Amino acid sequence: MGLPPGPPGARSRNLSCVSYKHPSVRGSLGGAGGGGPGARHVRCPPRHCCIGIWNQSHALVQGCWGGGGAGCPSPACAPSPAGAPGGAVLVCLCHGHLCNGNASGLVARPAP
Amino acid sequence: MGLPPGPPGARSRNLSCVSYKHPSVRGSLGGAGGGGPGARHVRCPPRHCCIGIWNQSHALVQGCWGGGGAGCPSPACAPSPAGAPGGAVLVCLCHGHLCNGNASGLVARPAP
Amino acid sequence: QNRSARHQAHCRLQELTIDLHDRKFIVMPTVYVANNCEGPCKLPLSTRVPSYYSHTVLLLGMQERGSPLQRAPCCVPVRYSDQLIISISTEGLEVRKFPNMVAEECGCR
Amino acid sequence: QNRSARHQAHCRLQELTIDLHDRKFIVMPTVYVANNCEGPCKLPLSTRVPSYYSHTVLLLGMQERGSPLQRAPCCVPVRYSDQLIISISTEGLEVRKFPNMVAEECGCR
Repeated sequence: MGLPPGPPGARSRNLSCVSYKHPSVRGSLGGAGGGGPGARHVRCPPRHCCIGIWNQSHALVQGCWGGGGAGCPSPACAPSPAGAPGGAVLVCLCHGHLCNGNASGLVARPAP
Repeated sequence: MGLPPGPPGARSRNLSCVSYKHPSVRGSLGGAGGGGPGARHVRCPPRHCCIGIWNQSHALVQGCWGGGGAGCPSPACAPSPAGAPGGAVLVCLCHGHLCNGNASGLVARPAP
Repeated sequence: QNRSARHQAHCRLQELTIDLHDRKFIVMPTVYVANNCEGPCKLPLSTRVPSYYSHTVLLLGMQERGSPLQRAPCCVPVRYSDQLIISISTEGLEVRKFPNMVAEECGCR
Repeated sequence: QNRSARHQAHCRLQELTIDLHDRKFIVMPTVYVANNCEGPCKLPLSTRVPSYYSHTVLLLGMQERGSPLQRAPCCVPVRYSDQLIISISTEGLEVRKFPNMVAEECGCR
């Protein structure tokens, strides 16, 4: 059906990502990204990326991300602003091992 | 959805029809028309007619008929030819109590 | 059912019958009520069709904002029923149930 | 994906992406791959689509014999998948799964 070829890192093996959810966040990334209670790492399904979402330097959600087909070209997490302008939400997608644990340019606190 | 109004007899109550299947017939009219083994009568679902199919004077299938929406305007069974011309298959649809047991104009043998 | 009533405001089930009298191997039915889904698909779906899909709403939204679609949402059957067919051949009479023969419910997809 | 490749011989799944960058309350995805079903529905379906419905074959048959149809068979999604949406509001971040957001398989209905 002509999906664009993705980053080799995200497809050739199952990625492991840091898994975390801040108590303020409603819902979850699901089985793929949620992990068990207290899980710190998660193994992703094929063709997934690691995702990290921060509010300033404070992690909100970390896990696997498969939806959207945007791909994750970078092996490292380089967060960019998302959501309404003036907000402080930063998002990264990446395909390196546990790449969503540390965000370049901010002090990430993956779990309390 | 605009189904044409059917005969009152077929809709206001559940019809009972004669139920029979000749051993030569493959398949069956289903739960509605089949009856148990040896059943001679069957109670039809709403909006069904009685059907009788004969090969000359010899009954092939009798039971309930709901498919097709052709309706069954007549209370009595008045068989008309069906299938390839020159064949001897006669069919009736009717809405009288056990109306498919006897066909006017032929000597019906509903069960051996 | 008159013809003008078929130009309705939204996608819905309409009666469509197919005459089978000329198919001599079919004993019953002689008239097959296949039905069809007819009418336009327009927003808001929520007030018009009982169950609607997010994908359709998004396509209609794109269209409303002027993005051309290669295929616009279309009114199709979303639920079917079976049809018993009684046929005759040299091997005798056969009663057989065919699935997905009659459109029973419509939706925009 | 070039434009001319989309004029294919028969109903099939095609990639369709919707840019969500301008929907500021949506954090992820920024590009939503909704897909669409495109292309003509023609007989014989058996050689063209993996699962086809008797009702569609009958409609196409009527059309081939010259009977006008109020609605001709149309290429639509017959299987969808879900889409996770991460949104932000004054109440904070929310991750929610929406059903039937992505067309995954097409058929003529």
